[in-house]
Amino acid sequence: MLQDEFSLAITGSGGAGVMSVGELLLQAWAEEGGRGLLRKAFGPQIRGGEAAALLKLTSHQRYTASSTHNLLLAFDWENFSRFGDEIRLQPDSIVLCENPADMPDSLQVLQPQIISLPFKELAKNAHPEGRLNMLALGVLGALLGIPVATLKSLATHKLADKVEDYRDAAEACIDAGVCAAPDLAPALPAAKAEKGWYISGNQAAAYGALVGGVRFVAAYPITPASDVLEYLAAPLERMGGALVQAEDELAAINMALGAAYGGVPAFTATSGPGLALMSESIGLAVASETPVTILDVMRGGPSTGIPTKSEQSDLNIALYGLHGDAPHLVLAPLSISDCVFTCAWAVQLAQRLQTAAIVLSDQFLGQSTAIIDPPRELPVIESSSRGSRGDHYLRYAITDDGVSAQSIPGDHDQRFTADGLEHNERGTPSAGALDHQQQLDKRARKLTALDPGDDWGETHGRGSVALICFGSAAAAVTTAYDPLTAAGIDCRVIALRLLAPLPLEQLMEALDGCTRIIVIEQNHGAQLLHYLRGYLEFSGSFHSVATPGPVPLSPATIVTAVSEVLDDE
Amino acid sequence: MLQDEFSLAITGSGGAGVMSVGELLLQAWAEEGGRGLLRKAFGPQIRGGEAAALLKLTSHQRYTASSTHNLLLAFDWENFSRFGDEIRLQPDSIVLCENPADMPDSLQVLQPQIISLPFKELAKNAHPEGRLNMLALGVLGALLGIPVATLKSLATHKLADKVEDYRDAAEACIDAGVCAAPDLAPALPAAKAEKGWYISGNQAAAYGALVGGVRFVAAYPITPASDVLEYLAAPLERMGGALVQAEDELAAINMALGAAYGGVPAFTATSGPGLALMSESIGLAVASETPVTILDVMRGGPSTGIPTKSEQSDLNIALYGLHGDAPHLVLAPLSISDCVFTCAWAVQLAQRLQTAAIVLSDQFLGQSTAIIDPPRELPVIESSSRGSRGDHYLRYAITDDGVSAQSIPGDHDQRFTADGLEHNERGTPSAGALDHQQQLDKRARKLTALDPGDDWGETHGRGSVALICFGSAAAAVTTAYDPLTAAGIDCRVIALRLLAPLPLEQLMEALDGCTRIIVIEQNHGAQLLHYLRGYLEFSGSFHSVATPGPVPLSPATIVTAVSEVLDDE
Amino acid sequence: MNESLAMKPRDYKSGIKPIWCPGCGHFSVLNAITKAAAACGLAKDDTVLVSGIGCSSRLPAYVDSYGFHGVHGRGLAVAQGLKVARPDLTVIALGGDGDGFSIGGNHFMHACRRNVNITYIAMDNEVYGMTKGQASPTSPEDWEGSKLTPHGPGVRPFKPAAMALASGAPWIARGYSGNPNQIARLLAEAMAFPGFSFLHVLSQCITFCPQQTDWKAIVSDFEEEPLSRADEAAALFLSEDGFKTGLLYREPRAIWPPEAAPAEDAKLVLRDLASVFQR
Amino acid sequence: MNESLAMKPRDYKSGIKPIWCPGCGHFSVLNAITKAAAACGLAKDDTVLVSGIGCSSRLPAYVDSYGFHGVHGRGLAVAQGLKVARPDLTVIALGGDGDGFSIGGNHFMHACRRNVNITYIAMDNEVYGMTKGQASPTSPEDWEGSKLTPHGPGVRPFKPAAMALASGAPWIARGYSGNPNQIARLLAEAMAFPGFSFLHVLSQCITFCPQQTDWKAIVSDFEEEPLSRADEAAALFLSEDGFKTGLLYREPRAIWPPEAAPAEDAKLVLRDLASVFQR
Ligand SMILES: Cc1ncc(C[n+]2csc(CCOP(=O)(O)OP(=O)(O)O)c2C)c(N)n1
Ligand SMILES: Cc1ncc(C[n+]2csc(CCOP(=O)(O)OP(=O)(O)O)c2C)c(N)n1
Ligand code: SF4
Ligand code: SF4
Ligand SMILES: [Mg+2]
Ligand SMILES: [Mg+2]
Repeated sequence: MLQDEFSLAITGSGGAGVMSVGELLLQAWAEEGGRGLLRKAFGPQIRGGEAAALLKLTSHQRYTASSTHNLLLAFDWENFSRFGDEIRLQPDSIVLCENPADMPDSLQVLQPQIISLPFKELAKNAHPEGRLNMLALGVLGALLGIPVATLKSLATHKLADKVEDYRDAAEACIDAGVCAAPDLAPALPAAKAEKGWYISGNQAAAYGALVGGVRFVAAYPITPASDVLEYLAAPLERMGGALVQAEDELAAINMALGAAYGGVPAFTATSGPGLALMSESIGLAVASETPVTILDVMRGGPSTGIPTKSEQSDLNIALYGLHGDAPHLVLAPLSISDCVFTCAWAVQLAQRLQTAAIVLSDQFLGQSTAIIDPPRELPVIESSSRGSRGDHYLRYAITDDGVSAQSIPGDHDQRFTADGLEHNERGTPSAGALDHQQQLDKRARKLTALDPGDDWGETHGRGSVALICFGSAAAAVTTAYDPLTAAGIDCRVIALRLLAPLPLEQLMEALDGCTRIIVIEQNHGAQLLHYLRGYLEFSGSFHSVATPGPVPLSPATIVTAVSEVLDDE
Repeated sequence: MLQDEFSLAITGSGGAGVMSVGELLLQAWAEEGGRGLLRKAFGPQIRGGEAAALLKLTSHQRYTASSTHNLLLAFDWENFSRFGDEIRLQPDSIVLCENPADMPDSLQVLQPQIISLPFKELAKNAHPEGRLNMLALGVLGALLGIPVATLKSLATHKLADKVEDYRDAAEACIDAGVCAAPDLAPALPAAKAEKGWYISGNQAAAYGALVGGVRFVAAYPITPASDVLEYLAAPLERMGGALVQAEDELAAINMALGAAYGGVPAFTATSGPGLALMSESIGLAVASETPVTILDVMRGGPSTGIPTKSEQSDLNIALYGLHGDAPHLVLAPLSISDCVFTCAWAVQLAQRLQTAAIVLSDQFLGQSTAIIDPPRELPVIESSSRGSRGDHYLRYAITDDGVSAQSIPGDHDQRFTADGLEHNERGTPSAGALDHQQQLDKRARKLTALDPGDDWGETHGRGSVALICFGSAAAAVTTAYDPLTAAGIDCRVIALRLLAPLPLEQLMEALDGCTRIIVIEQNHGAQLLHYLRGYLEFSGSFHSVATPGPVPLSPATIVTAVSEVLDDE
Repeated sequence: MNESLAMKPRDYKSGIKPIWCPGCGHFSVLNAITKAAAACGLAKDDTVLVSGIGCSSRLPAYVDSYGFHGVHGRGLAVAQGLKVARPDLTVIALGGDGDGFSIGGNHFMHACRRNVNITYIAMDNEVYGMTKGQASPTSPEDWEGSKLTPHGPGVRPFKPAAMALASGAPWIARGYSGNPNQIARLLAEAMAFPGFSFLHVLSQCITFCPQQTDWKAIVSDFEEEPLSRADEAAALFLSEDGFKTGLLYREPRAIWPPEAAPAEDAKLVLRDLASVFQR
Repeated sequence: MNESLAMKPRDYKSGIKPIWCPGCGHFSVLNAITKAAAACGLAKDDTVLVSGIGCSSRLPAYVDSYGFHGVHGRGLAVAQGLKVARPDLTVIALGGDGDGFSIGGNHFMHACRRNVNITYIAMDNEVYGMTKGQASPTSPEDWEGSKLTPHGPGVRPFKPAAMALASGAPWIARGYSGNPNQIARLLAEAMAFPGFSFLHVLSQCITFCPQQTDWKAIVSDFEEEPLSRADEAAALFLSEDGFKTGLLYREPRAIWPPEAAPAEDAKLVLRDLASVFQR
C-alpha cells in the first residue's frame, strides 16, 4: 500500500549517533529515488543531552514538520522523555525499543504496535565494537525496503576516515539489524523516477548565492546561519573569490560593501541579532547604490530569543528596519529547494538594481535536510549597466528606471566617490531640496519599475478565500489546501517570494475573485498581515493566523485555524 | 495694526554674528511677553560660510517655518545669494541693506520696500570696535518697538565674559541702530500676557527627560541630537546622576540598560544612524523588560543623508526596526513645547511598562528656539510595581496587564538574571513553546492593555476629512486648518503623540464621522499612511501627502496638496 | 557582610544546571567564582554578574546573585553603566574570547581606558564554542578546526594582556581552568582592587578544541611580583607564550567617574533650569 | 604608471571645494596625499580612498580618484573588503580620531591584526570636529572644551601607536599637519610597504581646539631608524609624549590573505558542488 508520507523519529542521547542514522537513512532513500526530509532536534545542552532525528519520507516536496510519527525508534526512554510532547505518535504507530515496560504513559495510552529488540545485545553480538546506531540503521533500512548494499556503502563512505575495524563493525551491525528487523511492511510513499539532491536549506542558499554570482563573502558566525558560511568557504576559494570571517557584523556588511563597490558580487549571512547590527550599513548600500545580498536565517525572537528554533518574525525589520526612506529588496525562499533559486535571484536583482537585497530564510528551511528535485537552471541576468557611460560621467544620473551606470575602480576616467550623504547626480554631497527629492524618487523608482515576471510568488487553487503566506510557511499552507477544500472551504494559496517591492499588480491579479484574505505566518505580531493591509487595495475582509515558533507550522493546525477564522465570521 | 505672524530673516557671513542678533531679538521679544521662533540656517561649511537667522514673531505657538519673510536684513548680498531660494520675500516685504543696487534680481522683481543703511559706517562711527550685528539689533529692535534698555541689557548679559570695551561698543552700536532705524510701523502680532520660556526643542527634551525622572544618560554625539546631551550633563551631575559619553551607540544603549537594570531611569539621545546601531539592544530591553528611553532627533535620510536638516523618515525603523516580535513604545512630541511633556511621559511609560520607548523628535523641533508657554506640570506616575513580590519571586510572572514586579539589585532575596534569551516566568532560559507563547503574549499585552488617557494625541475641528499627522508636522497641519476650512474644505486635524501602541480606540473615536483620511507627513515613503492603513478599520478612503525634507513642512503647501488630493477624487 | 559567616561556595550556586559539555573549562570558572564569593563573604543581593552571549556568558544564571545576560559583545557596556549608576554594587562582567575580543573588542579597549571599578573575567578558549567551533581572535594562526577557515585563520592572534595594557587597564592577571583555586584567589584580589581589573582565564573547550587539554603541561606560574611598569609589562606581554598565570601587572590609577559631590534635590535643580529658560 | 610623467599634485585634486574651516589641519593631509600621489605616479583609476564620517572623512571627494565615503567608523572594514576582493587596487583608508578610535576602534584593532595590504591614515585632532567639538578618545584628560564633559573627559587618552603595535600592525608612523612634506614622504613609503601601514597624523582642529597651534613647538622628529622590536616600540609608545614624528616602527610579516591559487572555472566548481548533493 502506498501513502503520501511516512514519518519516523529516532531518539537517543547526543552521543548515540542518532543523527547519523537519520542522515544515512535519508541518503539511502534518496538513492532509491525517494523524496524526504530530516529535521534534527536537540536539548538545550551544547553537546550531549538528548537528540532526535525526525524523518519524513514523502512522494512530494512540500516539506513540513510531522505533527505525529508513524514509527519511533527509541534507543532509551530517558532521552525520549526529555523532548516532552515534541515528538508525538498516533494509535497505529510502530514503536521499536529495548524495554517496552519503561515506555512513558503518554505513549502507552495510544496503544501503538510495540516491537521490542535487544539493541545492545544484538550490536555486541554482531561485533565487539558494534554500535547501536548502525544496528538501528539495519533495522530501519530493512523496514523501509532499502537494499542492504546501499546502507553499507553509504555507511562505510561516511566512516571513510575512521579505522577499518570501525567500518567492519558498522557493516556487521547493519547486517544484524537487517536480520533482526520485524516482519512488517509499513505503507510507504512511492519513489520518484529521478534521483534527487540531498541538501539542506543552508546548503541550497550557499549554492544559490554562488549560482547568482557571489564571489565575496564576509560574515560573523551566528546560529542558525553559520553553516551557510561553512559551505561557502571552500568553493569560493576555488573560484578565486574570498570569504572573510569578520570581527563582527558591522565589519562583515561593510567588507561586503567594499567588495561590491569593487565590482565583485558580495554576500553575507546572519540571523536576527546580526541583521539588526547591519541595518545602519544596509542603509548605506541603499544610499550609495552599492549592491549587496544579506541572507537572514530567521530564528525565534526577540533579542537572543530561541537561537536554535524557527520563526518568521524578522519580516518587520527586513522590510522597515532601515532609517530614513530606504527602499530595498526583500525576498523569501518558498522551500528548501527554492533556497537555490531565491538566493541566486536576490543576488542578481541586487546587482541589477544596485541596492541591498535581504533574503528571509529560517531555521526550519536552513537546517533541515531534504531530497529535492534538481533545482531549475537560472537564466543569468546581466548585472547593471556598466559601459553605457558618456563623457561626463554621472554616477547617480537620474534615469527612467532609476538605475544609473555604475563604474568600478579600474574603469578608465569614470571616477566618482560613492556616498551615503545625500548627493547630486555626480555624487557630490548636497543638502538641496531638489537633489534630495530626485535621488529619493530615483531610488524608489528602481523598485517600483521592477517587473518581477512570474517569479514573484506561487499560487495554488482558485477559491474565494485567499490564504496568503511567505517563505517557509508556503509548504504547510499549500499542504492545508487539500484538506480545507475537502472540508468545503473554497480557498486558494498565494505564497510570496518577493516581499519588497510588493508585487501589487500580480498580487491583485492573483486575488481576483477573492472575498476574504487569511494571512498565515509564523510569528506573533501578524507582521505580514499588517504589511499587506498597509499596501493592498482589497475590498474584502482580512483575517490572521499568526503563530510564533518554536513549533514548526503544521498543516493540521492551519486547517483548524482557518476553519475557526471562517466560522467566527 | 495687528497681525498673526511677522517673519524676518537676517543674513550674513558665518562670522558676522547673525545668529546673535536673532537670539537677542527673540529674547527681547520674549521679555515683552511675545511668542516666536528662531531657526538657524547655515551653508555646508563646518564654520564660516553663510548664515541666516530666520525669525518669526507670532501671537500663537503653532510654530512653522516661514515660506516668505516680511522683512530681510542682509549684511551683504553675496552670502544672501548662497541660500538660493531658501529665503523668500513677498511684494510688501521690507528690505534693509547697504547696497540696494546689488540686490539679486529675484528680489528686485518683487519690488519690496527697500531701505538702504550704511551699516559699516554707522557701526564704525558709533564705536571703533563697533560691530554690524549690534547695529542691526538696534535697528530691528526699534522697528519691532522693543525698548532700547531691554536690548542693551540682553546684549551685555550675553557678552558678560568679554572685555568691557566690547560691551561698550555693543551699547553704542545698539543706540546708533535705534537712531538709524527707518520710521516704519510694521504690523506685528500681539503679545501674550504671560512671559514665555525661551527654549529649543532639544533643551525642552532634555528638561522633559529630567522631569520624567531620568538620572542616567549614556550617549554618543550625533547631529542634530548632541545638544540634548550637552544640556543634560550639568544638571544630571547636580542631581547625583551621571552622563557617560560612550565609545559608540552600541555601548551607549547598553550602558543605559545597565543603569536601568540597576533601577536608575536611563535615557539616550541619537539620530537615525545611531538608532539603527542601537536596534539590536533595544530588542534586549524589550525581551529582558528593562526600561529605557531613546530620543531620536530625526534628520534627512537614508544613511548619512542630510544631517543638518529635518525629516520625519525614521518612523518605520522606530516602529518596526527590531528583530523578532518586539512590542515597544513610540511617541512623538507635537511641538517644541511638547518636547517637555512627551519626553517626560515616555520615560514614565517606559519605566511603568518596563520596556523601551522611542521618542521621535526632529531637527526642526530640536534645533529651533522658541518662546513657549510655561510647560504644564506632569503628574508623576509611579514607576512599575516593585515591592509587590511574593516569596517565590518570579521576575517574568504572567500577569493580567503584562507587567511583572521588578526587583533591582540590592533588593533582598529577589535575585534573578535578566535575559534576552526566551525564558520562563522565573527568567531561566527556555525554548519551550508554552513559555515562548506566554512571554510573547505578556509583552504584547503590556502595550495593548495601556490606557493612554487623553494624551495620545490632539484633535482640532470636526470636519469629515481627517488630516492625520504625527509629531512635528502637527503645527503646519493645524495651521492649514483655517485656510482649508475657509476654502470650503470640511476637515479636522488628528495629531498623534502616541504612535505605538497605536491608540486604536481613541483614533476611531476621533475619526467618527469621517469619510476620508489624508495622512500628512514629512517623508518620501508615506510611512505613517501605510502604518495606519495596516491597522485601522476605516471604511472611507486613504490619501497621502508625503513630502521629504529638507524644506520644512509649510501650511501653504499643505493647503495646496490637500486641495489637490480632494480635487483628484 | 554578616552573610559570610554561614556561606559556603555551594550556597552561591543557583541550582540551575549548566548547559555546558562535561569537561568544559567554564565549570572551573563557575566554581572559582563561588569560592571567591564565599571567601570574601560577598553579599548576594549586592552583587551582579553581567555577560554577553556564548557558552561562557551563560554563567550568571548559575550563580545565586543578581545577573544580566545581555547580547553578544556588550556585557562590559552594561556592567559599566550599572556600576556608574549604582556604585554601591559589586559588578563582575564576564564572557568568552569571541564575546570580549571579537564583537566586543571596542568596549574592552574603552573599558580598560575608562577604568570604572568593576572586574572583567574573559573566559578564553580560543574558539566560538556556542556557535559550534569557529576561530576566535585568540585562535592559533594555524588552527584548522573550522570549515569557515579551512587553512586556519592565518592571522596573528589577539593578545589580551597586551591589549589591556596598551588600553590602560591597571590590573591584569591570568588564570587557567585547570587551577580553579588560583582563579578564585585572583578573583578575590580583583574585586578588592579599586579600578578596572582584567582577569584573563584560559578555559578549555573540550568539545571543539580537545587539544587544549595539553595546556596543563604548558601553563606556568608567574612567580615574580606583579609588574608595575608599563614598558616592562609590554615587553613581557608581547613576547611571552601567553601561558604564564598569576597576577601579572598592577598599577592603580584614578578610577572613573571621580567621587561625586553630594546630590542636590532634583526639584531644586529643575527649578534652576527653568529659571534659565524664563530669563 | 605612465600617467606619472605628466602628473602634478594639483592634477589629483577633484575640484570640489572642501567644507573645512580655513586653517584646518586636514588641508595639509589632502595636500600631502596629492603630493605623494604625484611622487609615486599613482594611477587615479586604480586608487580608492575610503573613509568614514567626520570632517576628515570628507577627504575622498576632494581627490580625483575613486572614493567611498561610508558610515561613521566603518571605513577600515570597507577598505579591507575592497582590497581582498580587488588586490589589484591601491586602497587607502582614512578618517578622524573619533571615527577610527572611538566608534571604529574594533575595526582598527582587527585591521592591524589581519594585515591586509592597505594604508590607513588617521587624522587625529583629539576632538570630534564634525559634531562641533566633543571629546574624542585622544583628547587630553583635562580638556574642558565640551559641555558634554565639562570637567574634561577624565579618562586616560587612547594611544594610537601603542594600540596599533599591541594589535600587530607591522608599520607605524606619525606625521603632523604642520609638515605636509613629511606626511607625503611617509605616505609614499606606507603605500609601498607590503602590509597594513598605519599613518597617524596630528591634524589640528583650529575651530574647536585652537590651542593645537602650539603643537608646532612640541613636535619633534624621530631621528632613529624605525624600531623593529615590538618590546622596544612598546616601551617607546607607552612612555613618549605622542609628538615624535617619522617612521617609528617597521617589522614586515605575512600579509593576509595569502596569495591565492589560480582560480578555477566557476561552472566547474558549481558542478562539483552539485555532484556532492547528487551523491
Ligand atoms: C550579534 C550576534 N552575533 C553573533 C551571535 C552568535 N554567537 C553566539 S555566541 C558566539 C561566540 C561565542 O564565543 P565566545 O564568546 O568565545 O564564548 P564560548 O562559547 O567560546 O564560551 C557567537 C558568534 C550572536 N548571538 N549575536
Ligand atoms: C553612527 C553615527 N554616530 C554618530 C555620528 C555623528 N558623527 C559624525 S562625525 C563624528 C565624529 C567626527 O570626529 P572625527 O572622526 O575625529 O573627525 P573630525 O571631524 O574630527 O575630523 C560623529 C560622532 C554619525 N555620523 N554616525
Ligand atoms: S562547546 Fe566548548 S565552551 Fe561550550 S560548553 Fe562545550 S566545552 Fe564548553
Ligand atoms: S571643525 Fe575642526 S576638524 Fe572640522 S573642518 Fe573645522 S578645523 Fe577642521
Ligand atoms: Mg570562546
Ligand atoms: Mg577628530
